[in-house]
Amino acid sequence: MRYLPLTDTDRGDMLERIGADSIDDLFVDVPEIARLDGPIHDLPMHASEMAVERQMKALAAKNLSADGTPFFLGAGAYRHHIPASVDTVIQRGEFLTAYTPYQPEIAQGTLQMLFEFQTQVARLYGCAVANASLYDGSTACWEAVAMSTRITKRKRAVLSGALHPHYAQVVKTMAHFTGYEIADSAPAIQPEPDLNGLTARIDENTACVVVQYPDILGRISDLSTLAEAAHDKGALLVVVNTEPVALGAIRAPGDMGADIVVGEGQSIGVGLQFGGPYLGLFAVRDPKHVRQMPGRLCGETEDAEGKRGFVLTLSTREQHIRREKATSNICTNSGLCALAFSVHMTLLGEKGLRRLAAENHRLAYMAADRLAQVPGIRLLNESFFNEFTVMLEGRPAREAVRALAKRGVLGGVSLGRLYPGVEALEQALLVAVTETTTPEDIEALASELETFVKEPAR
Amino acid sequence: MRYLPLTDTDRGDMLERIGADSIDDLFVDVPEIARLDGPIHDLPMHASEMAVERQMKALAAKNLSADGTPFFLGAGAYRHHIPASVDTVIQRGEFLTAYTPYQPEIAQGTLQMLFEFQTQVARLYGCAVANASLYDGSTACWEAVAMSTRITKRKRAVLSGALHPHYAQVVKTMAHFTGYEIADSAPAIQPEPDLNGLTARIDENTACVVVQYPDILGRISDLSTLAEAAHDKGALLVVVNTEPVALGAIRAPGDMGADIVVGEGQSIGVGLQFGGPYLGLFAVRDPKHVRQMPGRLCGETEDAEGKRGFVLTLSTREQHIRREKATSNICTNSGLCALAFSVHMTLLGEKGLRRLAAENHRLAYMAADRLAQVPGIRLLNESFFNEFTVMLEGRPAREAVRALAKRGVLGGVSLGRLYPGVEALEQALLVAVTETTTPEDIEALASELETFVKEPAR
Amino acid sequence: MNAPNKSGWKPEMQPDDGMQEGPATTTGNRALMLEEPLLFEIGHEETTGIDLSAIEEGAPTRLGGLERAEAIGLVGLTEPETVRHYTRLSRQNYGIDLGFFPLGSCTMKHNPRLNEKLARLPGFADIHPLAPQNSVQGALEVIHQLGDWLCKLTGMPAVAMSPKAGAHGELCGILAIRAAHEARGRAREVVLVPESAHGTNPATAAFAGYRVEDIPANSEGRVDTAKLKERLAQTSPEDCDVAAVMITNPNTCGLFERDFREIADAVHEAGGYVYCDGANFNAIVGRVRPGDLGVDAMHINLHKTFSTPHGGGGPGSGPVVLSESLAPFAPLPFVERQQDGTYRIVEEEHRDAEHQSFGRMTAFHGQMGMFTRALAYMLSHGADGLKQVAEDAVLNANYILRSMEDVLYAPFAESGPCMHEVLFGDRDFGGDLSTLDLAKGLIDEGYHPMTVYFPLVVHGAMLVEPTETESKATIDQFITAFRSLVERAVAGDERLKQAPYYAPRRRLDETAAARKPRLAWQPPLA
Amino acid sequence: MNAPNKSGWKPEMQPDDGMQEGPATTTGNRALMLEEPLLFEIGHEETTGIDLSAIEEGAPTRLGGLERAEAIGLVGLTEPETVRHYTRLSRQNYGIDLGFFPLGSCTMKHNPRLNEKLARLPGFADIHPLAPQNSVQGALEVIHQLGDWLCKLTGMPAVAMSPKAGAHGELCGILAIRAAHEARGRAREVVLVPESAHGTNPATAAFAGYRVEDIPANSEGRVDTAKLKERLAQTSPEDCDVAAVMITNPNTCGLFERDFREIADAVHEAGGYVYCDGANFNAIVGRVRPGDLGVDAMHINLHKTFSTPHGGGGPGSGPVVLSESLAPFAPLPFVERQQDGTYRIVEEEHRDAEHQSFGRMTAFHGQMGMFTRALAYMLSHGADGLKQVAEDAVLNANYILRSMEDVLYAPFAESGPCMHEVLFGDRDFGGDLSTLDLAKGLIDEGYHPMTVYFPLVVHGAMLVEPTETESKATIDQFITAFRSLVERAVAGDERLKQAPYYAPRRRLDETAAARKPRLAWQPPLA
Ligand SMILES: Cc1ncc(COP(=O)(O)O)c(C=O)c1O
Ligand SMILES: Cc1ncc(COP(=O)(O)O)c(C=O)c1O
Repeated sequence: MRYLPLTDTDRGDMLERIGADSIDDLFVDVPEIARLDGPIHDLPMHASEMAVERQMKALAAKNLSADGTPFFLGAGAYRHHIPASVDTVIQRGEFLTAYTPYQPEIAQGTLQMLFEFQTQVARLYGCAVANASLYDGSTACWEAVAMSTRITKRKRAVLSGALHPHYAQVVKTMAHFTGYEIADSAPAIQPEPDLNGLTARIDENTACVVVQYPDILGRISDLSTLAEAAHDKGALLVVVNTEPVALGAIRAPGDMGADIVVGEGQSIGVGLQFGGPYLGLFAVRDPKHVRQMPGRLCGETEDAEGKRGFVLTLSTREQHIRREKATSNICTNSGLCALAFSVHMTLLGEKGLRRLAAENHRLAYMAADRLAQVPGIRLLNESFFNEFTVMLEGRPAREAVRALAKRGVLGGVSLGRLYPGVEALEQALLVAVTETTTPEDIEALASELETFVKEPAR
Repeated sequence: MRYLPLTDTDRGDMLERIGADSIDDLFVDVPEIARLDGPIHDLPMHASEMAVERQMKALAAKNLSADGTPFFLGAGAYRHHIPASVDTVIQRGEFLTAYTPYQPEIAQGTLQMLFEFQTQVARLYGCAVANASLYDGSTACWEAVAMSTRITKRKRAVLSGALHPHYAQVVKTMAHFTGYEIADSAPAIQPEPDLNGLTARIDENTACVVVQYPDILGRISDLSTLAEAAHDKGALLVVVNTEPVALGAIRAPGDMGADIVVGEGQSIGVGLQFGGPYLGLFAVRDPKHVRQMPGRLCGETEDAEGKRGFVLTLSTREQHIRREKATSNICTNSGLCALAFSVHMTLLGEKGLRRLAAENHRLAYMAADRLAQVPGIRLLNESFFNEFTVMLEGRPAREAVRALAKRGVLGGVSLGRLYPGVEALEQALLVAVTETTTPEDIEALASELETFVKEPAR
Repeated sequence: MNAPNKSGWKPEMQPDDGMQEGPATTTGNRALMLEEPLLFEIGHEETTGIDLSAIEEGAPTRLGGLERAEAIGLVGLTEPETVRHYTRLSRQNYGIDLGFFPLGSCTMKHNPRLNEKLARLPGFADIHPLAPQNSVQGALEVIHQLGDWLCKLTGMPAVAMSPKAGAHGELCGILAIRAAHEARGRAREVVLVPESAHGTNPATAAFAGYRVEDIPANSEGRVDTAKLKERLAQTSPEDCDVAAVMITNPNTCGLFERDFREIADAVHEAGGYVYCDGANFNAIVGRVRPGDLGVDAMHINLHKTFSTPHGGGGPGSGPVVLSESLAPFAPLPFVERQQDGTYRIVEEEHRDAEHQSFGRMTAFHGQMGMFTRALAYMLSHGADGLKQVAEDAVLNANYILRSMEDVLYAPFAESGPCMHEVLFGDRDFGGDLSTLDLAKGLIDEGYHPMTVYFPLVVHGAMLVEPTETESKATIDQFITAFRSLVERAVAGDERLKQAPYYAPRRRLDETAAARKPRLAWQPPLA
Repeated sequence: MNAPNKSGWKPEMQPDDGMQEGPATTTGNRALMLEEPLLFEIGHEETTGIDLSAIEEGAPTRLGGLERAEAIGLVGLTEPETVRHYTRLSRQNYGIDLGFFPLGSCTMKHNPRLNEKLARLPGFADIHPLAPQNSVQGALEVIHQLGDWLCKLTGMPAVAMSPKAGAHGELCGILAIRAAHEARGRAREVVLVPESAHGTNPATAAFAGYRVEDIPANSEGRVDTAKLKERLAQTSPEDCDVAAVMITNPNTCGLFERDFREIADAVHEAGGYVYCDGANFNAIVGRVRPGDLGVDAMHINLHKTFSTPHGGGGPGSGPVVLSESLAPFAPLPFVERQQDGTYRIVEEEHRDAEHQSFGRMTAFHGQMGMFTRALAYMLSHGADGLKQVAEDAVLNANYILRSMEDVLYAPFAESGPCMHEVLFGDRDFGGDLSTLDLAKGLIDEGYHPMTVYFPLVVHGAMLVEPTETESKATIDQFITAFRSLVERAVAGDERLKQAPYYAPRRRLDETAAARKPRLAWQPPLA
C-alpha cells in the first residue's frame, strides 16, 4: 500500500512495545457483534494509481465539460477564466495540507492571507468587516437571517421573490426547525423587480428583508430606498450577491445601506466544480455587529517581540468555545477556496476587476442584443450585468436546454428547473455570459435557439 | 503586462535617479544602424492568458496523444506511468525556480537531492560514481567516447551496429570535427547480436567499444566477454542503456565489466515530451576515472559547525573553472529531470522497480507471443525486455506505422525510419510494451497488423 | 542528521547550548525565513496581473444607472509579485507535507496527489451544477458510487451527500431526526450530548432548535450507561423529551464506546434516535460497521477519514449515512440510479410520500471536488487497504501511549488500549508550566502540536492522533522529542514559557487581538 | 514589516543586536527550518510507493539468462514519506519564487505558471518523438512557429532548434562554422574569445577541435577593436587561421559592444565567421536585432530570455539562429513547413545539396517542453511586451548601478549606462573581507547573492542582474540591504566572515569535499 509506511516488521516491533499479541488485541473494546472477520465484502481490493486513474478518467469523460463548449449557464455559478498561478499557490503543501490556524506562530501564512481576504471582501461589499468564509452563498444567506433574528430579537424574515430559489429553500428549511416565519414568493416576470411590493411586506416583527443583487433574473436595482424602509421598521437589510464580478461594475451593497452582505465567491478563483466546494462570503457594514457574526475571524496583533502578527480572534462566538451558545455551528469552512479567491483578486486588483466586469457586461450586452433579434425570443431585462432572462415564446425553456445540450451547446438555465410547476416561468431562460464567451459562442446559441423556437412543439 | 511590475511612475522616478531623460538614453551604445523605431513588425502584440491558452490548446489538439491510444513506440523513449506526486514535487517553486546550486548554504535541497540521485544511478548501473546528469542519452554517449579518448589517449571508437542509430549519428558528427575514427555499421537482422564480430574490430588503437544493452532491436546479451576482450586490448567498454526500467530485471552493465555506463533516464519520472527535455545518465565503474568525467558532481562535506552538507565539487573539470581545458563544455544540464527521476525512483525503490520491470516483461512477452501468431509476422528476438522486433513479411514497416496511426493505433517504430535506405531493415518493426499497455491494446495491434499484412502492397 | 538525539534535553543543560546567534538583518529576514508585507502595503490600484483591454470610454451599459463610481479600494499585483507574495506567506505555515502533525480529532493524514490531479480533470472541475443532467452523467455516477462505498463501509442503507462539512452533516442528521419526530407528531425537546463532545455537537443541536443536556461520563472516559438509562427512564417512552443522543465513537478521549449498542437500544426503546459523530471513523473504517451498533445517523468527514486536504481550514465534506427509519427524510437534492442505469438528480419537484425530505441544506449537490478525491482514495485503498488504515492508525496511537505513559499523565491508560488517538494531561508539570508551553516547545522541535485543551474532561488535555500515514521512524523521533520536552516541563524548565524561539513569530497576544479587534487592513494615518 | 530599514547597519552596532537565541532542540530542527536525513537513511528495500503486483514466481522470461539476482541497492519510500522528504528538502532551497535572485548572466526572471500548465497538456507532454508525423502536426507547428519568432526577433534567416542548452547551441554554431569552412576547403585553426567570456565559449571551441586565443579588452570593458583587427591582419584573408570570433553581446560586463558591426565586418573580410553568445539577449530583445549587426550564428537561452524555469540547473534549450551563409549546414533533424501547410521533419535521408547539414547533435528534435513554454511566453508578451522586457531589465540594472556607485566600486560606471546587468568589484573592502563575505551576508538578508568572481576581468567581481520581473519596491529594499552590507564590508566588519548565520547550513568546506570526494552514499561502518 503506497500510502501506508509501516512495514510488517515495524508492526511486530510496535505490538511488542505495546505488549499486545496482535492487532486484534487493540480492538477488544469493540463488541463481538460488530467485529468483522475480514475486509468488507462487496468492495474491491486496493488498486494501483494507474488503475484508479483509468477508472476516474472514464467517469470524467462521461461529462460534457465547459471547456471548448458554447456555455451560458449561470444562476448562481459562473464560469470565469482562472489564472494558472492561482492553482500553483493553492497546491503549495504549506497551504493545502495545513489545518485551521490554531497555532498562530506556525500559521502566519494562512492567517495573513485570511486578513487580506477579509479586507478584500469587505471592500468589495462596501462593508467594515468580513469573516474568513462560510460554506457557500446559500448557507451564508441562512446565517444572515439567523444573525438578524439575534440582533433584532424578531423572528420574521421577508425574502424577495427574486432571491435564488435554492437560497430561499435553504432558509425555509432551516426556519421550519427554528420556528422562524419566512415570507416569500416566486419572482414576477417583469423588466424591473417589485421593490415596493417587498417594502410593503416589512413590518414591526420583521428581523430582516433579504434581496438579491443582481437578482435571480439578472436585474439590478437601487436598494437605498429599501434599506431606509427596513431601517425605519427596525429591520435589517440583507443583500445577497451571487456574482462578485458584478461588484466591479455596480455599486456596493454596503454603500446602499445593506446591513449584512452575503454571497457566493465561486466566480473568483474557485471554478464551477459541479457546485462545490464553493465559497460563502459574509460581511457586515457596521462593526458593532461583529460579535454576532458567524464563522472565523482573523485579527491583527503583536508577538512577544512586538512584531505584527495575526490570530483567529473573537472565538467566544464560536462553537469550540461557546458550544450551544455559539453564533453558528460552523467549524470547517472554505479556507482553501478563500485563498484561491484572494489570489485571483490580488491578480485582478482594482483595475483588473473593473476591466473584467466591463468585459463581462460588454459581451452580455452583445449577446442580449443578438438574442433579442431572434424571432420568437423576447429579452425581459431592462437592466442586467452578465446574465439576463429571455422568454422563448410558446416553448418551455427546459426542453430548449436539453435539446441544445444534445447539440453540444450549454445554452443556459431554465427557470422551469429552478421553479418546477410554476407555469408563468416555464418559458424563461437565464443566459449568462462571461469573458470566456466568444462571439462565435453567442452566434451558436442564437442560431440553435432560433432553430429550436421554430420547431413545432411536440 | 501581467509579468512586468514597474509602473510608469516607477519608470519615471527611476530614470530620474539615473539621470536619464528617457529609456533611449540607456541604449546609446547601440549603433544607429541597429536601432528599431518600434515593436518588431510582423509579430503580434501581447495577449491575455486566456487568449494564449486557447491558441496553445488548439495546437495541442492537433497531436494524437498516447493517453487512451494503443501505443507501442519505443526505440529510445518509453511511455511509463508517472505517479502524480512526482509532478507535485518538481513544481515546488524552491526546486523549479532555483538556479544551479552555486550558493550551497541555500541550495541544500537541490544538492542533497543530487547526491541521492547520483547514488541511485550508480547503483542501478552497477557503478561507483554517477554525475548530476547530462542532456540526454545520445550526448552522454558522445561524452563517454570523448572521455575514453582522454583516458586511453587513443582516437578510435568501435560502435556496435546495434547501437541506436541516432546515438551513432551524434557520435559520428562530433567525431568528424574532433578527428576521431569511428567504426560502425547497421545492425544485422538476427536473433542474437554479433558480439564476436564486434570483438574482432577492437585493436590496439581502440579507445573504446560502445554497445547498447538491451540493443536497438531489443536483444539482450552478456557483455562480460566483450569487456574482457576490450580490456585485453587496453580499450574501455562503454555500455549504453536507453531503458532504465530494464535494469530492474537484468544484470547491471557495471557488474559485467563496463567501464563507463551511459544512458537515457527519461523512462523514470520524465515522460515522452516529444523527445525533450530528457535525462542523460553517466556513470563510471572505477572511481579512479572520476576526474575525467564530464558534467557536475555533487559531494558530501561539512559546514563550519560540523553539520553534514553537500556541495558541487571537483569543478576543476568544468568549463567555468578550466575553460578550454574542461572535460566538457556542458553547463546547464537536466537538473529538474534528475529530480523527477529521483522522486519516481524513490517511490519505486528496489521492490517497485523490480515489480515494474517484471510487469513490463510479462506484458511484452504476452505481446510477442500474440504477434508471433499473426500470419505474415515473424518475431526476430530470442531475448528481449520490453521491446522486440517483428518482421512484416513482404510489407515495409513504415507504411504499417502510418496506416495504423490513421486508425488510431501507434503501432511501433519502423527500422525504415531509423535507417532510411537500408533495405534489409525495411520490414522490421520495433514494438515496445510497458505497464501502461493493456491486453486490449495488444489485441488491437495484432488485429490491425494482421489486416495490414494481408492487404496487397500498393 | 535527523536521528533522535538519544540523550535529549537534561535539566542541567545551559541556555547557551542553543543555536548560533547572528547579527540583526536590515530586512528582518533570516535567510530562508522571509518577512512579507501585507498585500495592501505592496499592491497598487493601477497594477494588475491580468491582461484585459482597457475599458472603452462611453461604451453603452445597461447597469440600471448603478455604475460604481468610487474606488473599490482593491489593490493588484503582477503575477511575479503575486506568486512570490503567497510563496513567502506559505513558508510561514506548517503542513502535513512538512512534518508530523498529530492534531487529535483532526486526522491529519497524507493527502494523495493522485486525488488532486483527478479532481482537476475538466470533466469534473469544469462542469456546472445546473448543467442538463444528460451532460453530467459521469458526475452523478461519482456521487452515487461514493455514496455506495459509504453505505457499505458503515453498514447503513442510505446516505445524504450534500452536507458541506462535519458540522453541516451533524445538522443534516439532527434535522432528519427532528423531521422524523415531527412526522410522528412531536419534535421532542432535548438532545443529550456528553461533555467530551466536540463543540459542533451542542451547537448543532441548539441550531436545530433543541435544548442540550449533558450525558455524564464514567471514570474510564466513556459514557456512563447506567446514568444515561436513568435519564431516559425518567418518563415513559411516549412522554420522553429526548429526541436523540449524540455520541462520538470512538470518542474524543480516543476510546471506543463499548456499550454503544446497549445505549442505542435504550434510546430506541425510549423512542429516540442515535446520532453518532463519525469524525473519528478513521479508527474503525473497514473493521467495524457503525450500522451494526444501532446508529441512526452518522456524518463522515471526508476531509478526515478519506483524506481530502484540510486546506488551512476547509473545505470539507460531511456526508451522512442514515438508517432505514431516517432515510425518507434525507435532504434534497440527491442522486438516484434509475432502472436504465442512468442517474438523475432528485430535487424539490420530486418530493412525495417516499421522499419526505426535510428540505434543502445548500444551493447545489455538495462538495463534488471532495467527492472525486474521496472516491479515488477509496478505490486506491480498497476494502483491504481501508482495514489496514484503521489498524495502523490504532497501532501508532497505542505505540505512542505506551511509549509515553511512564513520563506523562495518561488518564485512561489503565482502562485498556486507545483507538486512533491518545489523551494526556498536564497534571505533573512543574513550576507554572502547562500544556500550552509544551505545545509551543514542540513547535521549536519541528512538529505541529497536538490538539490542546480538548476534550474538556482532562486538565490541560493533549490529544495526540498520529494517523496511519506516518512511519515508525517519524513516530520514534517524535517520542524522543516529546519525552525530552515532558521531562523539561516536569522539571519546570522556565525557558519553555518563552517558546517558540524559532518560528516566524514568538507567542502572539490573543487577548489584545480580541480586546480591540482589527479585522481588516486600514491605511496608516499619515 | 518588510520595509527597508532606512538606517541599516552601523559599524558601532553590537553583536547582540541579533536575533533572540533559543535552546538547542532535540531534533536539530528549528521550527519551520527542518533537518532531513538522506533517502538511504530512511528508505527500505522492502518499501515501495507504487502498488504493483508481486512478481509471479517462476513466470517464464526471455531475458537471455541475464536475470539480475543480487540486490540493486535501491531503497523506497511510500508516497507520504516521499512527498515529505522532498518538501523538506525543497525548503532548504532559495528560488525566484522566494525572493530577489540577481544572479548576473543567468537572467533569473519570473517563470509564468501558464507556461507550466500548457507544457503539461497531454497533446504536448504525452507524444513520442518518433510518432508518425501525421499524428504530431501540432508539435511540429510549435517548433516551426517558435523558430519563426526567433528569426524575426533576431533578424536572422534561419534557426537550428535542436540544441539542448546554451553550451550545446554554441557547439552547434561553431560546428556550422567549421562545416562551412570545410566546405570551402579548410577548417582553419583558431577561435578568438575574450577573457570576459563565459567558460562555455572556450570550452566549446576546444570541444570542436579549435585552438582558443584571447581577444584583448579595452579599459572600458569592451573588445579592443584595434587590437582585434591587428590580429586578423596578421595574414592575408586566404591564409587567415581565424575561423571565428565568439563575442558576447551585451557582454558579461553588462555592456553593449558598440563596435560589434565594425568587428563583424573585419572578421568577414578575413574570411571568418562571427559567433555571438546570445545568453544576454534579454537586454535587447525586441529593441535590437543581432542580424543587423553582422552576426552569423547566435544561440539563445530559452531558459533565460524566454523564461523556461532553471530547475536547479536545467533543463534548458539553446536554439541557434544562423545567417544565410551558415544556414545550409544546420544540424538534423529540423522541421520544415511544406507547400500544403503541413509540416515534416527533415532527417538524415534528406541530406542533399540544399541541406549540407553537419549532422546530428542529439537523439531527437530538441527540448519540446521548453519550446511550448517559450512560445507561450512570446505570445503572452508580444512584440510590444518583449520590447518592454528589455527596457525594464536595462532600467532596473542602471537604477542599481546609480544607487550603489557612491559606496561600491563600479569599474565601468564612467563609461556610460550598463545594459541588463551591472558589474561591481571588491576593491574598497576593508580588513580581509572579500566578495564572498558580502555574498554570504546577502543570504542572511534573504537574498540570493549575485554572480561572484565572474567575469574574471574585475577583482572580486559582483555581477548583478535584476531582470524586468522585479518591482521597484523589491529593488529599493535590496539596495538598502546591499548598501548596508557594503558599508560593513568597507568598514571591515569581521562578523561578515562568519555569514551566513541563518541559512540551513553555515559555510561549507568545499576544499574537503574536493580533496576526498564522497560522491555517493555509503552505508556507515557498523
Ligand atoms: C469530533 C468532531 N466532531 C465534529 C467535527 C466538525 O467537523 P467539521 O469541522 O468538518 O465541521 C470535528 C472536526 O473538527 C470533530 O473533531
Ligand atoms: C554568457 C553565457 N554564455 C553561455 C552560457 C551557457 O549556457 P547554458 O548554461 O545554457 O549551457 C551561459 C549560462 O550560464 C552564459 O551566461
